[in-house]
Amino acid sequence: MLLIKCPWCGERDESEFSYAGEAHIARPLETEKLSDEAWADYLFMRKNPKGAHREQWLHAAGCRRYFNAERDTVSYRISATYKIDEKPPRDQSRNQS
Amino acid sequence: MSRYSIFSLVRNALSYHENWSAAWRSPEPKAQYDALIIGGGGHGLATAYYLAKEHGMKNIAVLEKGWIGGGNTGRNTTIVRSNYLWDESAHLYEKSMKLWEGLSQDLNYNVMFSQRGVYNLGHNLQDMRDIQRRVNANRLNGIDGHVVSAQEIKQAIPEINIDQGCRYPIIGASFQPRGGVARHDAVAWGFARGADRAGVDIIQNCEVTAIRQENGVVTGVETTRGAIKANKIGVVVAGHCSVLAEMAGFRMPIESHPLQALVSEPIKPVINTVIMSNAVHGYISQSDKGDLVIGAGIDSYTGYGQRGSYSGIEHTVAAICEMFPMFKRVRMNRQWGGIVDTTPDACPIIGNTPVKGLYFNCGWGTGGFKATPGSGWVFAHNVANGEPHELNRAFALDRFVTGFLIDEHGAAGVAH
Amino acid sequence: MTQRLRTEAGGRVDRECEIQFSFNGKNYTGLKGDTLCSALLANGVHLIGRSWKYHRPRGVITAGAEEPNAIFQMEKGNRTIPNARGTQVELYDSLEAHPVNAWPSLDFDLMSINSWFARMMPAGFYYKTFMWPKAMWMKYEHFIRKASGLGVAPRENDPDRYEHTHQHCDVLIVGGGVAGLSAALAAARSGARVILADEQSEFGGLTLASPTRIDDIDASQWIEQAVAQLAAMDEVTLLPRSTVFGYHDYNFLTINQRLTDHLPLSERNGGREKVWQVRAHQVVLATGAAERPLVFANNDRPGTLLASAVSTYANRYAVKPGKRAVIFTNNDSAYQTALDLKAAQVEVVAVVDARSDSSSELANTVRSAGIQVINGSVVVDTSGGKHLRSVQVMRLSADGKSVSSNPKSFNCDLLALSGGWSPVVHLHAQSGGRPVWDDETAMFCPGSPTQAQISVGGANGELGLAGCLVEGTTAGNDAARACGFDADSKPASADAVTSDAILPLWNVPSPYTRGRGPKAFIDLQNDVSVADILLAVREGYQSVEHVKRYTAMGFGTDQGKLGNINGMAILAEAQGQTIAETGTTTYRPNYTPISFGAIAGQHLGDQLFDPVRKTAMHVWHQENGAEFENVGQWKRPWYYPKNGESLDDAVNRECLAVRDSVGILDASTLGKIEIKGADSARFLEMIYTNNWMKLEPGKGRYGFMLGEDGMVMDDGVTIRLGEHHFFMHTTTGGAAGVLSWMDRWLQTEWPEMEVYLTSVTDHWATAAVVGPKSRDVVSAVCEGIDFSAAGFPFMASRNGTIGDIECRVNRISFSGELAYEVNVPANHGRYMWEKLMQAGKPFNITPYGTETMHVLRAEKGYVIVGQDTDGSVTVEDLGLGWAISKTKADFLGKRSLRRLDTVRKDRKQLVGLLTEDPHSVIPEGAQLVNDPRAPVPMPMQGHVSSSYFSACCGHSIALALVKGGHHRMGETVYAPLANGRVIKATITEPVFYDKEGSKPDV
Amino acid sequence: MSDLFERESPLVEIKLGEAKGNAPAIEEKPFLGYLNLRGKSGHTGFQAATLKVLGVEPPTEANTVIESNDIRIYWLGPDEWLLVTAAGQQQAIKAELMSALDGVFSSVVDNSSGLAMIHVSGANAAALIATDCPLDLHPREFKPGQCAQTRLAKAGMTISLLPDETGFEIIIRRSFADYLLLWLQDAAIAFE
Repeated sequence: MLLIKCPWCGERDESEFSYAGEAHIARPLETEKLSDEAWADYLFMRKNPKGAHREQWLHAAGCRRYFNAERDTVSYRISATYKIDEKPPRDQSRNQS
Repeated sequence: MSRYSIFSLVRNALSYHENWSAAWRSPEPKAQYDALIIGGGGHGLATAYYLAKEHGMKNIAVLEKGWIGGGNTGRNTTIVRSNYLWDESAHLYEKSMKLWEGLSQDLNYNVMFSQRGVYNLGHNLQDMRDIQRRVNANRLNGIDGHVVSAQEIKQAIPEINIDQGCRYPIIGASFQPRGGVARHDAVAWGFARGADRAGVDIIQNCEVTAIRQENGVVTGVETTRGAIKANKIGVVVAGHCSVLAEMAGFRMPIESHPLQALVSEPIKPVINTVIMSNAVHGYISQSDKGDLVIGAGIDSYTGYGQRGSYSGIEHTVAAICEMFPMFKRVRMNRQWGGIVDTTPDACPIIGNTPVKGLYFNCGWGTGGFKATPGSGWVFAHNVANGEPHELNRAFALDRFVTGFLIDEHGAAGVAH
Repeated sequence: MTQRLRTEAGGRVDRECEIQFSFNGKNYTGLKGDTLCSALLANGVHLIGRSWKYHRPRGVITAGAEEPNAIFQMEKGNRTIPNARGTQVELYDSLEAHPVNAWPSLDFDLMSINSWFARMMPAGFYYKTFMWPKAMWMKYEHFIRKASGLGVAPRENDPDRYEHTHQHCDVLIVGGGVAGLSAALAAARSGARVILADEQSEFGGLTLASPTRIDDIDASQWIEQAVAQLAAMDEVTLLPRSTVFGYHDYNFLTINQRLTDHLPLSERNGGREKVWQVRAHQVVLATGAAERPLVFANNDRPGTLLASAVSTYANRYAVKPGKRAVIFTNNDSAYQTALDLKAAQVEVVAVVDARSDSSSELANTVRSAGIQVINGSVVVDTSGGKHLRSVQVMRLSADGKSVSSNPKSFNCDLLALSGGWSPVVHLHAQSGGRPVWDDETAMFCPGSPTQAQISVGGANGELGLAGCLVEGTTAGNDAARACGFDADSKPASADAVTSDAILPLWNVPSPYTRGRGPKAFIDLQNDVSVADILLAVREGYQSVEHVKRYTAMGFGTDQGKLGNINGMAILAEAQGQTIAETGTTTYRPNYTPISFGAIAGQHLGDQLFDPVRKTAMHVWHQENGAEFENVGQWKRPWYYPKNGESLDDAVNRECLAVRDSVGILDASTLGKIEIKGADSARFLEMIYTNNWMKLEPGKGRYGFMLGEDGMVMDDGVTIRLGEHHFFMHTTTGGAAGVLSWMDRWLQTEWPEMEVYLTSVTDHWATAAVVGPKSRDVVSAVCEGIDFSAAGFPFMASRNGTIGDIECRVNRISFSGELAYEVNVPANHGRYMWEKLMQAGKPFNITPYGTETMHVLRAEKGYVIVGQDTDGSVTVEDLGLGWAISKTKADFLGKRSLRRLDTVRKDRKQLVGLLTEDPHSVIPEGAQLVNDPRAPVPMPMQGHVSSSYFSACCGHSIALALVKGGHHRMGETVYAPLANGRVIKATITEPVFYDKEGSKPDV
Repeated sequence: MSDLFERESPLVEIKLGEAKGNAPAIEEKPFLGYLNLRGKSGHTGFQAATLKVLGVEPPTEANTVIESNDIRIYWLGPDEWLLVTAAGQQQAIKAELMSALDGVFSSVVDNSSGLAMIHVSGANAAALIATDCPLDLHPREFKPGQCAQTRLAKAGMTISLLPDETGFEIIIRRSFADYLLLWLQDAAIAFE
């Protein structure tokens, strides 16, 4: 059972959350100009990595906020959670350095 | 190489079973093969078997990163059925069912395929509409099955609770008499032995680390046991297909999730068939050893950890206790998890990829075991001929671009 | 029967308190403090079961969780327990136990004939046979199944309750032996929240009744004091009879606490078991170590026990497990057993030690006690039937690989085995750690932890008492400090004992050709022998997992706790590998089997399996005879049968009442979402397929929501209450999903939009008043609203009052009739409903349920998302292309509508069907074909999604999704049914009633 | 029909009796006013309006509850609060808030019939709730002034300590209230 740190509410049991898929998939702006392939890429294609994965969660039984998490898909360790408008932790450190 | 039979068993008993030969060899990998199958699960081994048997390809190897049959083949609840809704799926799974029906004899290995029937329960009016629709479609597709009432279910399974006052009462079910279960490990071993006898090299502890290609054409792989050349490569790695796709430079419409299962302690026979409920999330049958074999749900998050969340077990066990209240005092012995690769339409992807000579067979989600022989059979055709068989044409990767999805969510759910 | 094998003194049994019990139909007497097994041994009962495959006689071999043999069917009827482990069953008055897997009786088991055919039944024999003739497999299997399994599942419903609790703690300590107690004391003294769980009824573990001293007092006294200290601390929870059965991610552990199984049936009140779901900051695993047996020919006869179990029976339970004992060991610990037996006045014939020399203090004490020690020798075989009679001993060669000299036979009825110790690493491994093989001690010890967890004492390979005290205390201090507490406890002291090294001995050398002699068992429950492992290896099953699966080693109820390490070592030997290379199989929950009922807990039954959501008018519906339908978690009135009416009769009556006069439907379950903010309309433009910018306040509009794949996801009417204020209705089942869907877009994709969403599904109770007389009814009840046709047009919304209560009335119709949906705060729901019923009396207002609602809407061709759609249907497919804006640049799902598949002309499209025979109703779910005589597989054209007899049209009506259906009006299709009947029907427009749509404007 | 009750609590079907043995007391507090408030806490217009009507700004610290002008204000999210008022007060407060917030991006929604309140008090109150609530209710962790949205069994809920710290206040959606009460009553058997 995961223990997930909601960026607002703090650490809570997995059962309060629902998983919402890969993070940082921006919806294309001018969808009508996209090729079928590009649209399929947005719609269906996923990284699905074995290892570090950035993903969205919803604190469904809590504050009802979506947020992002970076989780290892093998160890299930969550190295960071961050708000939707925040950058992923590693990008942040890169900006600082 | 000895054939298996009661006679060979008696003969070998006299010599203390010291003269049995290996079921399959453990050769060193050669530098080059005509075709490589990556993934030594049931589907991969079946592919190799049918490549040799149906397409005359002998110089082929199966590369397995661990031990054969160690992925979902050895971790599922072994349910076999073909009562799928859509024509494309129904024909594919029915092909598989027909192969199952002669598989032990074909392989000369008893895979203990036991056609004790499969019930898919309906708990509300919409469930029953969907069941009617699916059974009618099955019938017209030549697949056995009929709709049964709660009373008929009770007659067949006296232990089941059909009290209409319970939270989600059992209203009726579809029943496929030809459905059943098989001994999962034996399926992998039987195909391995069959493939080996046809000359296929089965190479365990050999992990593929890179897929080599030139100008969009596949040329071979790098492995932990050296580079191997081949112009035809079939990838059948269940949960890990995204990892292999990434090696080959493309992405798949796939997410890998944990799926859990559990067994009880062995008890004397009490359930003689297979009972599946999508609505309350529990699947149950009883193995020949006496364990109640129970399938739980899929976890919502992705995971390669071969384990899921306890809450999923809790929910499934409650569902089983609702259906079989007397099992509350039976005890759960062991639980485990597999990695299932799910697609947006709950249907597999079998066919060509953007890389020429590289073929993928994946996305079976929670339902791959039942398809093992059929999947291997069509994929062997695809690998041998470079293009799909009629039975797997609809399962091409490009359906996610064109939109020709085969939406089996309603029919498959998390069905095993 | 007398307890003829009781010791004269000592033990932790209460000699004053005799307990009557029965086994296998015979009555016996035991003592309070006994387990079922200790009581049976005290009575000289050694044959307690039969093995799974060969039905060989089996006796108790352990005193704990690793017991594979002593498996019982406890009690009868609804309280029966299959496969109870007698070593862990506390004796209670009138206990009734039965053997499993023996027929017709334990003493004379017909299936033991299997033993004669054993040579025909090596590992995996069934894979090689039973294949011919093909059709016979199910027959063969029938007999295989009959022979399978151990105990019998109850056939009656369980009368017991099971409880759950969720707890958090700073330090969870698993195992209450001296290491665990030391850890608990250290952590608890710092003030940390501590949970200490132990599977036994008493804390103390193996030390409990051992003749050792701690802090210069008897060990058992020290244990009592430690437990008393812990019990007195507020933040300490002591859990005896509690097995930690699972160790999951993020230090989430599950504990099964047995509350009543140790009590006589008549005294069992309250919950039977309780599952604790614990989230711990730090975990200390003090699960101890388990002794291994030794593997040699006929090592399975009743009377063969682990040496440590022998000590436990003698010291703790005051039982002599035999009268003449031989001890067979390869390490020092069994020498203590020799002393314990001597103290219990059991004759110790010899200690057979595989090591050529044993000169530790303990070994010398044994010698000085006059016990014969035979070094450099091994037991190679045994004899006896249902009880051990003698053992054969041979000298071990210098290289330890063979035996020489003639066997020496020793008569004995007890053989105590010690093949070394295995730390109980199960939970460590479950937590993600990897056990590491240590050649010197011949143990798999815990590797580096991957969670905040540490193993101590026996579980960490520390077998000495002094070391356990130190490791436990240190771990307790460290764990408490890691949680922010000051902890500085000092360990209790005990004498350090030195011992000689173990001589690892796996497949004990024997005079027999490998694999040929009598069976040498590894897994006693599943009858896996050395020969089976050798065969598996010979046949190419090389991975430890293959061997396990091929031989069924470790698949029993003990999950290989007793035999697996021996099996893996013998496998390694056979393959010429090291044990580290071979490795272990995966350790998985559960540590020991747990009742399904305990895992399910309270989540059972008609009220608690899943929430039952009820509307504010639910009680009224009940009082007025409604039958209910489950719609998601909601209970909705399905129909209201009167005077024994059938569903059809009731629905016909309800439909006609609505069409002719007025009906009333509880529509409270529809999802309701308030949408506020300056960008609300812009937001809806993206969410829905149609236009929202120009909708005027006070008016509503019907909309479709698509997934990004372009398929219909939800539908409903949304009303504009103000410039920046909308009120959305969703389907009943879709409510939660739609809110999350919209929240997601707002939070993740369009955070700049000024839109707030609030779910008010539960706040409003809604009554749909439907039919030509609906205006008369609502206008009599709702005040402050102009109900005239002009003043309150179709799709308008008005606010008014019912007495003092605010109400909102929407003129929406899902039936094609004049209709009003009256909404009030749900606390007033029943009041509103009864007021409407009262006002409707002159018009014979008729309550109707979902079934009539379905018929009414089908008569008008209105779809139900989820019934007429299945996730593969577009708005165009439904023939509702008008609902898709041609002017908007974008909305969710729009781009998908241009894909090759979605623009196909021959997609399945919604049509109506009129049957040739107006009274025959096509069953919902029927498939449609062009030619019912076509051969199978018959090409299908589509299926019937909704179908009813329409009382008001006087004929059956159906909605169907048919390939290219929009262009096939007037064509004939057939529905071939399962019973052979074929129903012929004509494709029509999906509107059957009031095609002009004039009715709502009456 | 003079016998008509104008209003009914969602727990109309449940019998709440005296607590037995060591079981906690379970009481319903019916007919309170519940307003859902949304707005940007840093926004000056929002601050001014809430200060004016409520006497305080809604709490910005997550999972806290404050009381002002006899209104309990629960943090539900970074831009969302629940106001619990005395019975019948909600309409007036809603009107005041809406008028004060005119022109400010915000939302005030009456959810008074959509929620129900249950008090669980007595020595075993925390243990009763812990039967299927994953939140740590130990006094070291869950203190006065805190609130949390979490779940109890399969129902979402908002929980806080009673002002006198003798137990807990649970706010639950109307349609789940019945289920939750039955759960608690069933769980309470263990303490009888």
